[in-house]
Amino acid sequence: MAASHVSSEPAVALLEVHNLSKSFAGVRALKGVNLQVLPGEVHCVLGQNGAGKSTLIKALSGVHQPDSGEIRWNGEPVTLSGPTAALDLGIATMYQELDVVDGLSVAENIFLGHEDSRAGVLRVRDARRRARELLARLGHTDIAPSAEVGSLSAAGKQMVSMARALSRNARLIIMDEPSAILDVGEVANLFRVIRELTGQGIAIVYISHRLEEIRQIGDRISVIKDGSSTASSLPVEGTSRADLVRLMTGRDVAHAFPPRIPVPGAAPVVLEVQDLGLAGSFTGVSFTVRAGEVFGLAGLVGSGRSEILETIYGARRATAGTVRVNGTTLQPGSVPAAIGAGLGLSPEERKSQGLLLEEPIYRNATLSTFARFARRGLLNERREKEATRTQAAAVQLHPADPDRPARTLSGGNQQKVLLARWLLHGTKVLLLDEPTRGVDVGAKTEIYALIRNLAADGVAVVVVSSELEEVLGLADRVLVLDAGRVLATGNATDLDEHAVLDLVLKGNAQ
Amino acid sequence: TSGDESNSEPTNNSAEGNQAEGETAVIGFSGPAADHGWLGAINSAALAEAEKYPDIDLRVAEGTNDANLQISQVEQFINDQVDAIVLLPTDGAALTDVATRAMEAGIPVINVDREFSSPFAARATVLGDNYGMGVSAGTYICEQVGDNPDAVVAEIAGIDSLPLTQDRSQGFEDALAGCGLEVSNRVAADFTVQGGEAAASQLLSAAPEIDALWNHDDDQGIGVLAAIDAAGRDEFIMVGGAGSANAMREIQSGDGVMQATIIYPHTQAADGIRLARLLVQDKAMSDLVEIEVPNRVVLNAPVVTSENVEQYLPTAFES
Amino acid sequence: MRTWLGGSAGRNLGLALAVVLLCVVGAATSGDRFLNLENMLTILRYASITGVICIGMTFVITAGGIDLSVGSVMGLTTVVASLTAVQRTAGETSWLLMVAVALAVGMFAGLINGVIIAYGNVVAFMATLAMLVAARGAAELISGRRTQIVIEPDFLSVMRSNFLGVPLLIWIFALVAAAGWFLLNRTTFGRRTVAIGGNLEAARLAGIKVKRHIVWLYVLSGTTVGIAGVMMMGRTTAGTSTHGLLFELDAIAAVVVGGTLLIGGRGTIVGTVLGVLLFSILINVFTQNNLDTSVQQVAKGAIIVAAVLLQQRFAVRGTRRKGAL
Amino acid sequence: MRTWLGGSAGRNLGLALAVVLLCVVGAATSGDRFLNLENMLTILRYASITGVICIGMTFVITAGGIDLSVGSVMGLTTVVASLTAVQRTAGETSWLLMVAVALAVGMFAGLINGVIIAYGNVVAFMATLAMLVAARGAAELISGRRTQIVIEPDFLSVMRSNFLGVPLLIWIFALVAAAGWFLLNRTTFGRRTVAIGGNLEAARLAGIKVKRHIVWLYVLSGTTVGIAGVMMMGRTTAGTSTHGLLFELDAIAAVVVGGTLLIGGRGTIVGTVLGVLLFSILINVFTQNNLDTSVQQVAKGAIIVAAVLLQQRFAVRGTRRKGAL
Ligand SMILES: Nc1ncnc2c1ncn2[C@@H]1O[C@H](COP(=O)(O)OP(=O)(O)OP(=O)(O)O)[C@@H](O)[C@H]1O
Ligand SMILES: Nc1ncnc2c1ncn2[C@@H]1O[C@H](COP(=O)(O)OP(=O)(O)OP(=O)(O)O)[C@@H](O)[C@H]1O
Ligand SMILES: [Mg+2]
Ligand SMILES: [Mg+2]
Repeated sequence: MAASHVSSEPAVALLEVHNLSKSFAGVRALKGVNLQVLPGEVHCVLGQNGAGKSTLIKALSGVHQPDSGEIRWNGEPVTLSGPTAALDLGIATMYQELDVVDGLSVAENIFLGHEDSRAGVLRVRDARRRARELLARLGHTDIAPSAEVGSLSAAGKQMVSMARALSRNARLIIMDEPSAILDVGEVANLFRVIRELTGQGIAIVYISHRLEEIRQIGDRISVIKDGSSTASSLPVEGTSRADLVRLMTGRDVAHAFPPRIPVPGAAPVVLEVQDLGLAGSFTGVSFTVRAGEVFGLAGLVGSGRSEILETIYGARRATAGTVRVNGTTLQPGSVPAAIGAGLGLSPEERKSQGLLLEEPIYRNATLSTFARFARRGLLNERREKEATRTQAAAVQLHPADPDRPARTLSGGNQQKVLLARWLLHGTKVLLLDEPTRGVDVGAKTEIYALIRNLAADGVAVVVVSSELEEVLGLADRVLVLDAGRVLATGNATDLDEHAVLDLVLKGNAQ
Repeated sequence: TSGDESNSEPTNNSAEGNQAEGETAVIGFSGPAADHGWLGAINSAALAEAEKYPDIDLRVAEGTNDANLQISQVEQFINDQVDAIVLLPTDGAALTDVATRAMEAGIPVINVDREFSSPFAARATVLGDNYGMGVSAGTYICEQVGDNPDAVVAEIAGIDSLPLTQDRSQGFEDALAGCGLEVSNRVAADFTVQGGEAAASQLLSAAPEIDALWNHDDDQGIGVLAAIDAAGRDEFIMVGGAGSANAMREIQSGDGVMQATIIYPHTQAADGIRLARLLVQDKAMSDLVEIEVPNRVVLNAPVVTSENVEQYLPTAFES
Repeated sequence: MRTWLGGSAGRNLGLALAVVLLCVVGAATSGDRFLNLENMLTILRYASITGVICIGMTFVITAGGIDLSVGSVMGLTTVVASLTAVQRTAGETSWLLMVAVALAVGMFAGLINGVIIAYGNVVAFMATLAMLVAARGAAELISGRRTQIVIEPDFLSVMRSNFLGVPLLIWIFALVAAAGWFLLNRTTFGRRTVAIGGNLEAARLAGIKVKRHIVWLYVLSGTTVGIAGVMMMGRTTAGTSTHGLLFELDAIAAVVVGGTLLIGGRGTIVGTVLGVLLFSILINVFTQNNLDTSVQQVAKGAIIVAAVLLQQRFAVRGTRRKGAL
Repeated sequence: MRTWLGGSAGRNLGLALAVVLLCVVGAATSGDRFLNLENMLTILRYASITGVICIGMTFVITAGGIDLSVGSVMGLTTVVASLTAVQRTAGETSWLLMVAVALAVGMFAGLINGVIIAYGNVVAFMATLAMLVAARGAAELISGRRTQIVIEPDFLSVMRSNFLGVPLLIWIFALVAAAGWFLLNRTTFGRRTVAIGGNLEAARLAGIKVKRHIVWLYVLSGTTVGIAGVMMMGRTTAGTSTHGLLFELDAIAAVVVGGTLLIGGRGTIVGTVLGVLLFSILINVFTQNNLDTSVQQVAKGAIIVAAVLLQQRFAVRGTRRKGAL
């Protein structure tokens, strides 16, 4: 059996992982994971939120030391004592959290840790030239090597991170959800680069929650569930989507957008955005959303979708136009006014903009409403927890213990806490910025259903997502945006991904 | 107050008798943070004095500039029922209350240098003469440059927020007025070498011609002299304050601007400790007919010049 | 309640242990001179003034700020209040005026701090550093650098009174600490404070009026400074610009050693009280043992590091235990 | 070069303006007494010692740390160095020994700070606060609270020498600042410092030995403190534990007013030099006008706030302009 196993594989795997385990202070993040990566392949790692994907790759890049198990590189057992050890072997990693330094230039970020220097003195000119070459290879001649990274968009930062991985002359590049903050165009570009790399014999370990992407780019797939391998090295061809979902979740998940419920023509207009503008970002944005309607904003990364939501919400002060909720004009630049009028925002970056990670779930859920449970400024935590439990059940939060710190929840469940926050508030207009970013399939479907249910209850929902499929599948009507200008507004059913892309590309050409 | 009746029969009313070992006196001593030379000298002189007497058990509390902390130290002394307390308060008024409580608890308090605001707070008070210092400095400068009505007189004060600095400056001003002069440039330092240097270098820059300069404190004077040296200035005379050995050696050498210094005794706390011992042991001060320790001792503020420096140098403090 | 017992109490354990240890050292080296009621009251009386300031500081630090101006503003409150007392027309309630003035000055300085920080977007360290310098200067200017003696007999007799054998100063500290605990843990104000310290952006997007709250936090700190100023006048019977010198460092040290995170998001009043006691007992033990000032300072430095390390160890263990639950 | 001109220079513009403005005030109120070479040298000489410390502090703050111990460690270096000088056997090169000792003491204190912060995970504020207290105590113990006069004629004549009409102290400051600029902007050490301050985790993941780097940063700060100690001895001809009192606040104020971010990730040596000059000119102008120290303090507080606000305004504008490019 063992002999046949070996003979069926090509000569030497680049990387082999056997039975890797890792615990954090009582949490067993990995309990026996296997992985085998061949040169020149794109090996996808799948798993739900919290399955242990990031932990696995951090063990492979020397950030975490595994408790047990073996890592072989070119057939040799290795100990990765630190990031440098992994980089020296030829394993470079693009981490899930953006790992660039805002205060440094693009070139400096790319070569951080292995600077082009003589006796510690930087060779600035050389570094810039090499950075320019790397960025050109990535198709981004628009990013200047001397630009400060803090001034780049998230996608730009991702490219810098990618260029850094390339600069290491790695033989294996690990990408932890690189596409999460990229739009279609960017993803296509990413895939082009990945193919170029694999053509040179470089192996890629690719992590993503977007199963469609994996079909496009992946060669083989390994699946992790609750820290253990449930499948290793499945070929992409011949593995059905349903199989993968079952391997990841242990059950069958129907992946379909919930059916649209026709919005009655008599439904009142709840949100009216008129000629809204923010200097330097977007102008002339107008749309209305009726009760029970899901409204989508589509566009490329950096087209200003987040800023539109934030401006409607009062987190940024509009420089032109008005926002009306139920006929009342909102005071510009005031979040409390917006919330008072019935608006709620689930921000783009859950961790840095949405949650108090060290605080328990219930305090996160009641962050906008705790005063309501209080009497004369006196908190009533018992009632807060009760109410949180109720809403936790409504959004299918797991685990539902209100005392758990938010930090310990998976991405999808953190998102549900934010939804629970606005459910508690009784929000009439819900603004959702990338509600499923970094959320696994199982949880995604749950969140879609939740959004639909909310709409059915008469909430007006505005959704921003970089996955066109998601915007088009979820929304009733869609507004297409490019560089802060509205290109079109229409029924979602009248549009498909190609139509939208065409629009955007034409918009760019003009 | 303590020992009233027993003092009707004085014990050893002679110097030798006072030296004789008596019952052990537990004395608590608390002073401000020894954050500059003169206060450092005050502390070491006090400790050295206590060392000389086998019958003194000295308790020293952490030097501090925080009245709250010093109060709690005195409270500790009261709790411990020491025999006497020698107190150089960080602020006289602020420590008056706790000193009064000590007195009420039967513990004689000897107030040193910075005076309490109530006469009932101390059994005895040992003071340097701050106003007198200013007067001495002013008078000396009047003698030296007073014949020139346009003479530029500069002053480098110590920590400006201390009442004693105000007293010194007042005395200086009053004495100068006597010969028709006034202070044309005044800066304040902080009793430290670095502060003296910084203040002096700025002052010298601001006043290109000076006839006389009074610097309140010889420890900061090291810095002041360094600044004067560095600026290469020698057109004026300088008078110091406190009377450190360094300053006196400078006067003795006679080749700098330093002409004189006004002594502000660093032995005040040491004197306080001696007085405390006498009080506890029911002794009186020798050379006084009076059979009790006096209430108030104001120490002289003599001027040290090259003429009399030999006489003062041996007792001067090394800052 | 469970959170408190599980989290804070676990974290405070190390510190409580350190305090007990220090007491054992005190008892071992000084015996009855340390372990008697009077000495305990002395320790507490000393702790009470810094302690009150530390309660306000705990709120500010929990919200991710810092207040370097507490010491010099306290000096300013005593100067202004004692001057008012002197210039008032005699009357029964005049000492209440003095108290009111001290509180008002503290609150006003806090208001300025808060506005500059919240609306001027000046980082708290710099804004309150500026206030530190400026308030000391103002106090000197207003007092003419004279120590003003407080001669209100009513005021002094109140401040010196005992209740159930415990001096008023200690009662004030206890009350302020209890009120602080309540405010931090049981009210919406406290909840907002923790939220802002934990994630300012999230708090803002959740609809909390962050800027206004920050202003209130510094006003709160200023209020405790004003109370401390009143206590200081009662204790020293004097108002002077030199009151409160370097209090800021002592207060921050006590709060942080107590376990409040300097980066904000977590604050503990119990820890702060323990931190204040730690330093106050330390000084007492040193004095009892007649130790040199300089040795004391070296030891104090070492103890700060040791306390933070110890505190950290227990905090990690506390978190672990919670994580494992 | 472009980055520097585009980013920092834009940010430094406001500050440069403030410095010029202050000079105009000086010239207007004191005329030639302000605007002459000697007075300019006085300003620079005064600025040089704090200035050197500020260069090291800029690195520490850029990396997201803080060093509160600079003042008292400087005192310690002068004490130890001046005592060595007294106890050495006479010899030609003995003053070099003194310099070496001062540097060594500064570096050693920095090493302790760095190790406690990096390996003990003690937050820098607390670790260096402990060092502040402890070093002052140690300096007092070692010196016996005596001011030690430096009587090395060679040392003093070197320290007082001029080169091209400019005093050595100013040259040292200029050299240290130039070296600091180069180190921060043109070497791997400097860029890694920015990376650690801007995103510690990213720096760690890039394979930078963060802990070791942090230790080096505090050693660097300690070294500049040692250099400042030598300069102080040269300037005051004395070594004493009181040297450097409250320097930490002045140094931090100058660095932050200069535009280095207190949260780390962005540092500017040019800004620091301007910040140091601002305060040094301020004191000079006040002295020229014979103004009360208390007024000075109030003004200083106001100017700190104003400078930070101004600095911020220009920084924002700088960023905007870049964003629009
Ligand atoms: N440093 C840590 N300390 C404690 N627990 C951790 C740590 N890092 C990860 N975990 C836990 O280990 C488990 C696996 O987390 P991991 O980040 O590897 O999941 P993931 O598969 O990458 O999820 P996602 O798809 O959301 O990125 C989770 O339960 C997580 O809470
Ligand atoms: N930190 C920043 N500095 C400068 N410009 C920025 C910054 N962040 C965003 N921008 C710019 O603001 C515009 C709108 O950005 P915004 O984040 O609103 O876009 P978006 O469509 O929501 O994209 P994303 O999907 O990345 O959120 C873009 O031109 C972007 O480059
Ligand atoms: Mg992950
Ligand atoms: Mg967005």
